[in-house]
Amino acid sequence: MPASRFLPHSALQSLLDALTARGYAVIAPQARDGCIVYTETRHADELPWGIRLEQDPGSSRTIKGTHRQAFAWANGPQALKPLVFAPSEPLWRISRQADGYAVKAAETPQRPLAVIGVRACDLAALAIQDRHFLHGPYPDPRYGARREGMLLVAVNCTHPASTCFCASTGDGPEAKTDFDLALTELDDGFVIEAGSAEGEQILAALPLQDARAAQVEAAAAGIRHAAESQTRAIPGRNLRDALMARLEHPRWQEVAQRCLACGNCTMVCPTCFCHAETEQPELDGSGSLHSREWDSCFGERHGYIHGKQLRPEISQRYRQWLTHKLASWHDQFGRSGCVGCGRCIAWCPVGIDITEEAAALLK
Amino acid sequence: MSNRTVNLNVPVLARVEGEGALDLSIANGEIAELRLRIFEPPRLFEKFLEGRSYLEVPDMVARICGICPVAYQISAVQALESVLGIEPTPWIRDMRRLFYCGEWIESHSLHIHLLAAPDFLGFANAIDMAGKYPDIVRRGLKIQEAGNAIISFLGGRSVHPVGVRVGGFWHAPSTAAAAKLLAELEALLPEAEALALWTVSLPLPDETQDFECVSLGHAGEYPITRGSIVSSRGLDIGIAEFDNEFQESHAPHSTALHCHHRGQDYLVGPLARMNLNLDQLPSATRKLLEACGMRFPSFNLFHSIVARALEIHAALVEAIRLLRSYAPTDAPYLEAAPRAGVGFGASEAPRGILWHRYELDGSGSIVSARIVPPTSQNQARIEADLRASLNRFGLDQPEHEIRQHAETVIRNYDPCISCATHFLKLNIKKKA
Amino acid sequence: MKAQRPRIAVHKFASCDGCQLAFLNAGEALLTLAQRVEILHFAEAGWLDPLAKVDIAFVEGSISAPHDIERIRAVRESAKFLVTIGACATAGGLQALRNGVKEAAGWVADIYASPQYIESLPESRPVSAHVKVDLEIWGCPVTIEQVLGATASLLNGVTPVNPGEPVCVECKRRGHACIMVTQNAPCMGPVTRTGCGALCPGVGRACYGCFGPAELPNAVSMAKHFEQAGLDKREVARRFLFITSAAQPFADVGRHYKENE
Amino acid sequence: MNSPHVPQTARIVERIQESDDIFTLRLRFSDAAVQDGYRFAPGQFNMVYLPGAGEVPISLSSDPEEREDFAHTIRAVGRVTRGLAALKPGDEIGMRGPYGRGWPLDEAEGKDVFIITGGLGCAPVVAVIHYVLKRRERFKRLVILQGVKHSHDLIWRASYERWAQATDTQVLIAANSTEALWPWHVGSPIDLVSQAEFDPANAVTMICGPEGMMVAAAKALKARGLNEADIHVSLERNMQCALGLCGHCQLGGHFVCKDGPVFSYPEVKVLLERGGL
Ligand SMILES: Cc1cc2nc3c(=O)[nH]c(=O)nc-3n(C[C@H](O)[C@H](O)[C@H](O)COP(=O)(O)OP(=O)(O)OC[C@H]3O[C@@H](n4cnc5c(N)ncnc54)[C@H](O)[C@@H]3O)c2cc1C
Ligand code: SF4
Ligand code: SF4
Ligand code: SF4
Repeated sequence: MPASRFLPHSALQSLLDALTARGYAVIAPQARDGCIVYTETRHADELPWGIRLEQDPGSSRTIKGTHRQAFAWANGPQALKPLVFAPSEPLWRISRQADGYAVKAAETPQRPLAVIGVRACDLAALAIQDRHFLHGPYPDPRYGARREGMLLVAVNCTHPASTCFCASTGDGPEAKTDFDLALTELDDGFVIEAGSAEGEQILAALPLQDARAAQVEAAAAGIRHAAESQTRAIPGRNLRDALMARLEHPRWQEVAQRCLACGNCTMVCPTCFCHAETEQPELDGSGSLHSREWDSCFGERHGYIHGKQLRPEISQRYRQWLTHKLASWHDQFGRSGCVGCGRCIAWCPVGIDITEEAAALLK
Repeated sequence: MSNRTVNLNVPVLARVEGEGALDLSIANGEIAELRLRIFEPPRLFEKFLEGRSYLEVPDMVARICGICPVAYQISAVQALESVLGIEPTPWIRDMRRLFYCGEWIESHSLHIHLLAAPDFLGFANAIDMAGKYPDIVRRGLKIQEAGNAIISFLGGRSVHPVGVRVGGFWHAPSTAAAAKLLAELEALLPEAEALALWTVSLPLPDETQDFECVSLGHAGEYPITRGSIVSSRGLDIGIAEFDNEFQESHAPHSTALHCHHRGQDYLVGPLARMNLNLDQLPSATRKLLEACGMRFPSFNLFHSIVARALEIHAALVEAIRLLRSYAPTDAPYLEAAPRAGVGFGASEAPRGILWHRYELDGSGSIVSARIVPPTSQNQARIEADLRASLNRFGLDQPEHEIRQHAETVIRNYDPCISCATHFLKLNIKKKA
Repeated sequence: MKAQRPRIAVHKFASCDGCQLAFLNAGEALLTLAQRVEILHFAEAGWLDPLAKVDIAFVEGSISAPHDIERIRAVRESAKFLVTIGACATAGGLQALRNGVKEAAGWVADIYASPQYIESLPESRPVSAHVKVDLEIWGCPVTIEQVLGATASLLNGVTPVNPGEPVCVECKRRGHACIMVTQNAPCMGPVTRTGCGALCPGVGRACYGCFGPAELPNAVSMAKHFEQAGLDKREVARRFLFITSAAQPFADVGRHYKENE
Repeated sequence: MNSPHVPQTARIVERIQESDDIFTLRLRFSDAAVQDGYRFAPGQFNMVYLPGAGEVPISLSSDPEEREDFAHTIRAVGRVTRGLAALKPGDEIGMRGPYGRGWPLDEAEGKDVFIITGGLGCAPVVAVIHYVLKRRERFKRLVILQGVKHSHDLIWRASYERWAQATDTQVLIAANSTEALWPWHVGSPIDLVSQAEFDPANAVTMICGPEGMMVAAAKALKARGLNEADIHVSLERNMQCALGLCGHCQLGGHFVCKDGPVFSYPEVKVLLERGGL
């Protein structure tokens, strides 16, 4: 095991520069519009220094903290998902020819991204999405193109929100695999380690110090504390049989009274993969553009077949969401679809809490 | 001169915004009856405003007119800010002017190309005109789109924009968006020059009349978002004094109210503005005016189309100036606690002065609202103009030509009937 | 050749003219459209033949005056496919705020000097209250993309799609910060139909529902949430009784709150 | 090259009107190499693409051994299918596929084949009837049970009458309501399961129809002593991509597009019996 190293806050820019020098567009968190967004970033001082996030069911507030850390918050509404699985994108264009049609696949932009600030829950979600989009019978070329060049700089979570429960799903707060670099933030910098050969090469280009034992211990303690301070938990790692035995539970009706069927939970969920396809004909009749966009099991297209809506009630749509995420996901991916990031709790406008609903259903 | 009797009825006026009709009867070589009849059902807006929060007003009044929603929003927020004691920052003032320039450009270009020009060139509509003058129509549509782009820059969309609020704008657009828009507008400036020169070349009827021009006037700027009320006959009053000088009445044949200045018809709109504020035009537009070889003030109403084209140019120059110095702000709007009071707002809609008055209670609810749009101010003038021009045109002309001429006269004012037919709360004594 | 082009008409009833602008603001696409179709009636743009038989009739505006009823029936008879454009034609529009208001009957008579000349029905109603509608395009105003997209589909011989998903979905696709969650703003996005491109959250303000109810709106829960967020009953009622106050799910909840303030 | 992600163009070589709203399109890929390499099994489907309208999943209805072309039998019900109905021979459309798991025809060899369909002319099973009749020697008895709501919904009536004459073939037809002179059963098709002549110990059943009917049929078959594993059903869900990616066709843990559309009954029994999933 290589000795741990330390990157002072003052040298964080060197990481951005090293990534840029290797041809990456750097994506990092910034505080904007009252939340944390992952966006193209050139300067380390654009990061959310001194910002904290207070998240509760249906509520998220950025507040100025007293500290000077850049990652003293848990997560924003989106992280990796939109970067690999585009919210909307063209698939092909078909154009009318003298005698029929010609189809041309849309190009996928292939700009390698380096993402700084990836959380353990997001890495776990990415692994699921990789499996879904890349390891089935028909690997998705667009996802693949974006994913292939992506470099991941994880930052272990030391400031979970009240909505977080990754400890109970086993996906965080520490990033264990699938990263190129992993950082743990202290008051004056980061304990940093590499998780891949490319990560090692980048480390070599940074002005690092050897981490002192106290720093290494403080980093570990920060992560430990993050796990211990989580107040929410999903009641069990595998709820498949328990939930499938409760498809007629009165709780579905009860939650449907509150649920707006707005789909926000699915949009922010880092593992949800549903999408719909759309067709836009040209007005001049010359052809048509075929695209896809994020869709949700709360929407009308999901359960529609001709002349029939298979899930006309909000209770049925909520049940689809919850049973897919926590039950049938096990059949598809050998694990739960929930990585404990808590996004669906914070970004549900009416604060419906998946951990609470699951617990109520198990009663 | 024949003594024939003509009963001309144009049940739906084409190429005007909203639904109006013209009734004209000629007996013994004289106009016996002439009515510009506005029959759009009243939409009762002022009544709906009562009891709503002042914050809801901009979204509601925008719906009075899809062609000039910006004008409604700006007149309204001004009036409400005056009650609340909000004094807009320079950023907010500049952005309002920019926003409004977009509407002038859009509305004027729409009127010139899609509504008015086909008259002068003998086409039934702009699509037919595009058959012979494709580049002219394309240029017009492009300029119109640029106006819409300016509105969308601040408002999200060009019809019923969502970006305006009492106190300023909901958000400050990004520098990147400003730079993109600026580049588009700069590329369009030569086109706007060419457009103005083209309008001068149109075969416009020669029809000079005597009337009063009324517009806003503001020291140091061509009047768009603010000013006092001035006229070609020496009027100069604050907007709160509107009622002392102007009177609205209900002509039975119309769902719009007519507005008179001390019993006389008067003109608002681009020609009135141009006549009264020539020295406030940007210097580039003044140069263009010289190149056009036109002389303002002009009392030939058909010169309105030239005035519109010059105003497009002026608005474009202004928009470019404002965008060149654009920087986002952290405070795109100001807030104030609601308080009771009465406030007035007036701005220059593309068609002329749009005057608002609101009374608020202490909780910020609207107690009463009154809106005087340009079309009701111009309506008496249109009827007077029609009488004069038709007499001059010759009442013995073939009926279809009289009709065509009458419609040309009306369209030239760019009357907006949607604006004209909302509910106006007035204390009118009913005739027994 | 020319005779084979599909024929269209654009009719106007009580409205602000803003939805017709989806055609007039379309720029180059307007010229493209004019090549693909034959326009027979579109008063604002210069075509006058209201009774002409057409393949597609677009209708803007609500039915709010007695003569409107005859006119909309004639439009229906003359058209193979009738499309309403905008909140007025689809849901009665903002002017439907007078519906069900007792005093409204007196408003006209009180104010106009000669009310006998003002023709107005007591309620402003959607086109579908009077005749069969083949496609309803929501929005106040509708967008160019919606109207020309639907037109392109129809010219292609295909019924246009009419998405009913909530604004939230599009808001998230665009990566906007949810202002309900970050600012406690009373946003109508969860129960409002998409189509605008999530404009309001995009400029940091609450959606005010101008595209009408979504496919499966839980307006009751939304209203309760607004109350919890600090709105009083009158304010809650006004959220629902605004641009599409006559659309059923909004009307029901809005009236309930108005009556129970 | 035939990519699963992008449609290939295919030309309509023949259009047959089967009934008022059902038609068959015979198609050939415009690219000869694609047509040459194209293989499918009965029960599989294509994403049929009408440019300007969109794609819909449609089963292949032709015999897999006819290599010159392939066919889809389509009912015009909505946006895309009505648009497809308006096409003429010579027109081009787009095509992606084939996708999914087809009927277990190998497994059925040497056994009785019992086909149950509900609703209007279930194209994928009709293809199986043709398949079996053409290779009669490979199979034992053939029982065809068709249920329709109303007698006038029965399409291919002449075919049923013809099949009923074939050796070792039994045709059972039921309609819930009928016109006069209806020679077959009035009532539910499930009633007829008891009349079917087959050997429950050596039979394969293939069912296609509304989910409620399939559940009821499976129950009746079990009552006849048929092993659940010998019952196969074809399911329908909304499909956007057909690649197992878009998520719309999920039924429990299954992606109907790639794990199905044909399932053995035990795989989906619990989910189907529950409904609303
Ligand atoms: C595996 C499979 C095989 C099928 N085989 C056949 C066949 O051989 N012949 C036949 O006539 N029909 C078949 N169908 C049904 C056929 O796909 C639908 O009738 C068709 O999608 C309706 O599309 P539409 O646009 O005409 O209808 P609309 O009702 O206008 O539907 C609009 C859109 O919804 C979706 N949609 C609607 N119904 C369905 C559906 N049942 N399945 C999936 N998506 C749907 C599609 O995206 C469609 O474009 C099959 C369906 C599946 C899933
Ligand atoms: S079905 Fe629902 S829960 Fe499952 S991936 Fe799709 S959107 Fe997410
Ligand atoms: S659970 Fe919450 S976020 Fe999800 S659809 Fe329901 S209200 Fe929307
Ligand atoms: S009010 Fe709602 S629907 Fe209307 S523009 Fe705003 S976000 Fe869109």
